Amino acid sequence: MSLNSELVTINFGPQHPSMHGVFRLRVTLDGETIVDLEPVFGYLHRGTEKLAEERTYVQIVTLTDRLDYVASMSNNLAYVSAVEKLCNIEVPKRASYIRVIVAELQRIASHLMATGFLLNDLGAFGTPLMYCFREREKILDLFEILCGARITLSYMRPGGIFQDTPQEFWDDLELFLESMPNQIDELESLITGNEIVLSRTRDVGILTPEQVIDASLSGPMLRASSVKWDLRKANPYEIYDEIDFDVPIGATGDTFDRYLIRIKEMRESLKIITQCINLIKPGPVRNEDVPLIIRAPEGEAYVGIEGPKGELGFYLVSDGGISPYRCKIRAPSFINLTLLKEMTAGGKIGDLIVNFGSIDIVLGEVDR
Amino acid sequence: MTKSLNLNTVVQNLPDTLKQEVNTENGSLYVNSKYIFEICRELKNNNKFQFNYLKSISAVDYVEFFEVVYHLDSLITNTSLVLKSKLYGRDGNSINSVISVWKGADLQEREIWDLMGIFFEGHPNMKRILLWEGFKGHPLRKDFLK
Amino acid sequence: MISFNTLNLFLVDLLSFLPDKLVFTISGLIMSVAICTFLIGLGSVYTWFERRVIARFQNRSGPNRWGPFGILQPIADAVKLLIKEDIIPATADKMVFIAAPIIFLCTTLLVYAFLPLGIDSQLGNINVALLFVLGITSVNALSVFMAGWASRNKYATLGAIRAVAMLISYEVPMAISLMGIVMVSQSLSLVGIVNAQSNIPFIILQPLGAITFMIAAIAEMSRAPFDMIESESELIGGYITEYAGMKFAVFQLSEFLAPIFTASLFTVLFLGGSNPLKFLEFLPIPGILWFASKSFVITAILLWFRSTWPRLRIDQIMGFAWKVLMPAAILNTLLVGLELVFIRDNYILQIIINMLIFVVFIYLIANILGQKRLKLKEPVPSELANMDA
Amino acid sequence: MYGLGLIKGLGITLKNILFLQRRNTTQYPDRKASIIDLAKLDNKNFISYAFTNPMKTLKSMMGMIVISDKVDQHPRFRGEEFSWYEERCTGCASCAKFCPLGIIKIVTDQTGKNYAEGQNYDIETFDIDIGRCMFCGLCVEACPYDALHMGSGFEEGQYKRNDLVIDVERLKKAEKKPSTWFRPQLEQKDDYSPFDEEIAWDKVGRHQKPSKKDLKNKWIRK
Repeated sequence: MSLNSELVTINFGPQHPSMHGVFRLRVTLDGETIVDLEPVFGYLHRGTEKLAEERTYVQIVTLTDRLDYVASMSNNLAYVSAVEKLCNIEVPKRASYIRVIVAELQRIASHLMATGFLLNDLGAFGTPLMYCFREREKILDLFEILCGARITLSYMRPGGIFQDTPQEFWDDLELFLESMPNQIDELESLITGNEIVLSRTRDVGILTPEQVIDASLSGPMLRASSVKWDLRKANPYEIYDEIDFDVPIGATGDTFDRYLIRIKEMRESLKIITQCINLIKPGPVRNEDVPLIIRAPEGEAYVGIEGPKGELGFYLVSDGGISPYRCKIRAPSFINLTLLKEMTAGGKIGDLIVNFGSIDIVLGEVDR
Repeated sequence: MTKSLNLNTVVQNLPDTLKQEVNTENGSLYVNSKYIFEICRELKNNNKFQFNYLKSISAVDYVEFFEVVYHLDSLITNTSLVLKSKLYGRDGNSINSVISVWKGADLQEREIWDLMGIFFEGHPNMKRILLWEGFKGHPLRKDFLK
Repeated sequence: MISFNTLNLFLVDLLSFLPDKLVFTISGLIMSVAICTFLIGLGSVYTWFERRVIARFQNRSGPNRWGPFGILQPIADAVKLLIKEDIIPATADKMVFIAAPIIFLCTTLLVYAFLPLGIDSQLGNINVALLFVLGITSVNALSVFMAGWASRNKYATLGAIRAVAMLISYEVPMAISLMGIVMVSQSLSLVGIVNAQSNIPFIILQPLGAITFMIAAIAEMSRAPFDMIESESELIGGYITEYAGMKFAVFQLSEFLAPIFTASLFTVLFLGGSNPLKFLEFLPIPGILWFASKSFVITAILLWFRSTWPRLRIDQIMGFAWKVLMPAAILNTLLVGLELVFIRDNYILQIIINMLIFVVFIYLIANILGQKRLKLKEPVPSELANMDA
Repeated sequence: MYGLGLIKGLGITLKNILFLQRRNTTQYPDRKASIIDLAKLDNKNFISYAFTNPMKTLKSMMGMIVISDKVDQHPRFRGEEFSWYEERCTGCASCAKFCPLGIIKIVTDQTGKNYAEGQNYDIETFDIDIGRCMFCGLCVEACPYDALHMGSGFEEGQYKRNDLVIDVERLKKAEKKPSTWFRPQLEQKDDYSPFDEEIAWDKVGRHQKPSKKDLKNKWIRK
């Protein structure tokens, strides 16, 4: 006997508690099982690339804050690196160190948020999320000391950073580094060993190395599928070649690995920050030769950095004017969505939500 | 450190049928837009290149022509290459899709069609992505709203 | 000591000028209205309590603006929900849509009809009270399904389908796990069960049954980690997605009453109801306070679970019901049956055997389920990438 | 063994509810004070406080006493209340040119009243539309004469959009609480100071700088 059943099409989003912003998935369901899935983009499209064509090079820094708004520092870093490559600007050593420190702090903050929301998607009623946010708040406090803002930082400038760090920053950073490993341990003992988390996430949404490379995924998504590729090592920018750290990789490429990679990367980031603090020396933090209104030479530059979500690239084309002729943003969370269907088709609704959470997208970056 | 591949060696290592379809000028590799798919397939599968990772596809509007720029990476040999292809004319531009070479081209090609108006032939789902169906024009073009 | 029975007798005396049947009807009505009002009040206070406690688990403050420690928050909530626009979806089945929350609330309140809250403190004592309770809790599934189906909303329908599958599955181990205590106490009346526990509460005598019942009961009221039916991160609200205003409030109220009810039922069935703890018998504490404090501990533990654990997936939840809870419940029944035949009066031996079997069972289940899951593979870098080249 | 992770997780949450009195949230703009809070303010034991001030105790029990906590704010905090120094502004409109959103409007008049170096312009209009401002601080960075500073306020809600436009009169009248964003000379007193009088650390931001001990209490668990 066969039951006469129909497929159901449901819109997950744009308003849905676990769509991480205004994202929409058109999902075709057979009962609880997902048959087909189509992401619909564009609810937060602000035309950043077009806006960038009409702003000066320094003004675009404020636009990059609003791309991946949980990791503004990394966006700033990627953008100013591209400008520096385009105009051959040299960065003072101290500025490089500070950039690396803040970028790694930002990576921790972003990974904390990803972990917290993944657990929220798993249905943990906010407790791990609140614990993650408690730690993220400390990083935002540090950023407030540095540049007076917490989210939209605009900290970096082509040729360095806008202003040297105050002494309080180093004191607080020390305290932070003291407390953070314990906090990560606490988070791990709440989540990593939890059998419900394990049974929900292990062997769910498996991606093979061939698949992820073929689909241009990057960041934790790539490394979870046991592809050892990190731009900080593969193509060292700033001062990453002076620093010793590991690149953690996952074994199976399932959702649990993607979570675990983030936790391990947080520990590595702490290691990097500690080394930077030991290596940093006093000196200028901003190249004084760089004017406020930069006239870039004709040409083009692509710079990709290892952002928290993956390879964040800026492709700038200049026609010699005060603003870029074309500014293309390679947004990691946008491209990481390529394999969403492959990850989820055949799973249950719960798996869809968890897989989607493990990609760690930010809509500001997806839709730009 | 990622090395960028010497363009002349790239040209030499291509098979003879494709050699005349590429030329190097101003330090970048220009590809005849009709042969982009064949060349990309060659670059991925040829053991001398092994470009298995498509970093990004972008398009630039130079008013008299469009330029589609492919940033390729080889994770195996840690080398990079920039491919460019010129498309002349304003309307009805099209170029072959490379989605069957790298699946990562999927969303990026759709984005370029949406914002720049370059059609990718062979893409299974070529429709607007960031803007809605029925939007007039392609906003990243230089002549948009002018 | 004031008990319900003395109150009832007082009412009957007061109304003695009326014909007999009328007297009992009126006094019963007054008592039930009092109990219902009390329960609804308790439920709304419980919403405040739950929010406060979970907030503290999460290092937040929780509602604290209205009244001392925010205790007037439920009133503010109720007022807000009352004056909200009452939306009924255009395509909804109106009758069923409106009836669903009423049925839900009624069944939740009806459970208390035969629940002994203290010594001689119950509205009525029938000899099949346990069956009545099990029966009336099953109606929840019906009202949830009514709500989900009548909403004509896909999320609501999905929630309703999940509810039917889950609630009915968990009914079975829940009922079977109670066989043991029925056999020992030789009574289906809740008062009888409480009296049978005057020496040893059943949680010590039948730990396996107690834990099976507890888990099944958590699933029955769909709380974390089994909150599949509402599952905010997946189905937005499940069957209550389309509800607003007072209807939503009624649903919420019944849902917040459910933990109180579960805790009371667990107290009656396994913790000895209003019987004092053995080593604290000398304290002059009335039975109803014992009952309340025991229930309070159980609700607090439920909140603790809720604030710590994530949610299971639907197939895992169903598998857990049939693969783990069913065998546990049947094993418990079998065990109690054998003990009643062979070592009927030797309580100590019974406790020892049951505890041992409980530990062994939990250990076996944990290991059989767990071994392959807990091992993490050693990562091997793929050959497709080489950073150092 | 399977199941231990669940119990470990329960332990973590229990630890957080039992041993940690630190709350993650700050009540804003004020919070309901309990007797313990009030007693702490008076440096008293809360029992003796309850006996000596029964009325206040009763009120606080009913949630009628409100105290407001100060939010830590670093002097670099960039917020509203732009501090504009009229005597130093030459009306060069660098800020207006450099604003990414173009929300600064300057109209100047040649009267020769201005005494700062540069051109002699009198400022007639200086409108900052903070309704659209994103507080990036680029106008401050662009100002060559240190005339414009970010402020430290964040509570400038208005009922009408037009009220959000700060005009020159308001800028003149406003209490000067400059942020040290891009003005490092406000942080380091030894350096050259363009101001007539130096501004102390705690006057720069809105609130006092937290001491290291406060931070330790805040961040490090016992």
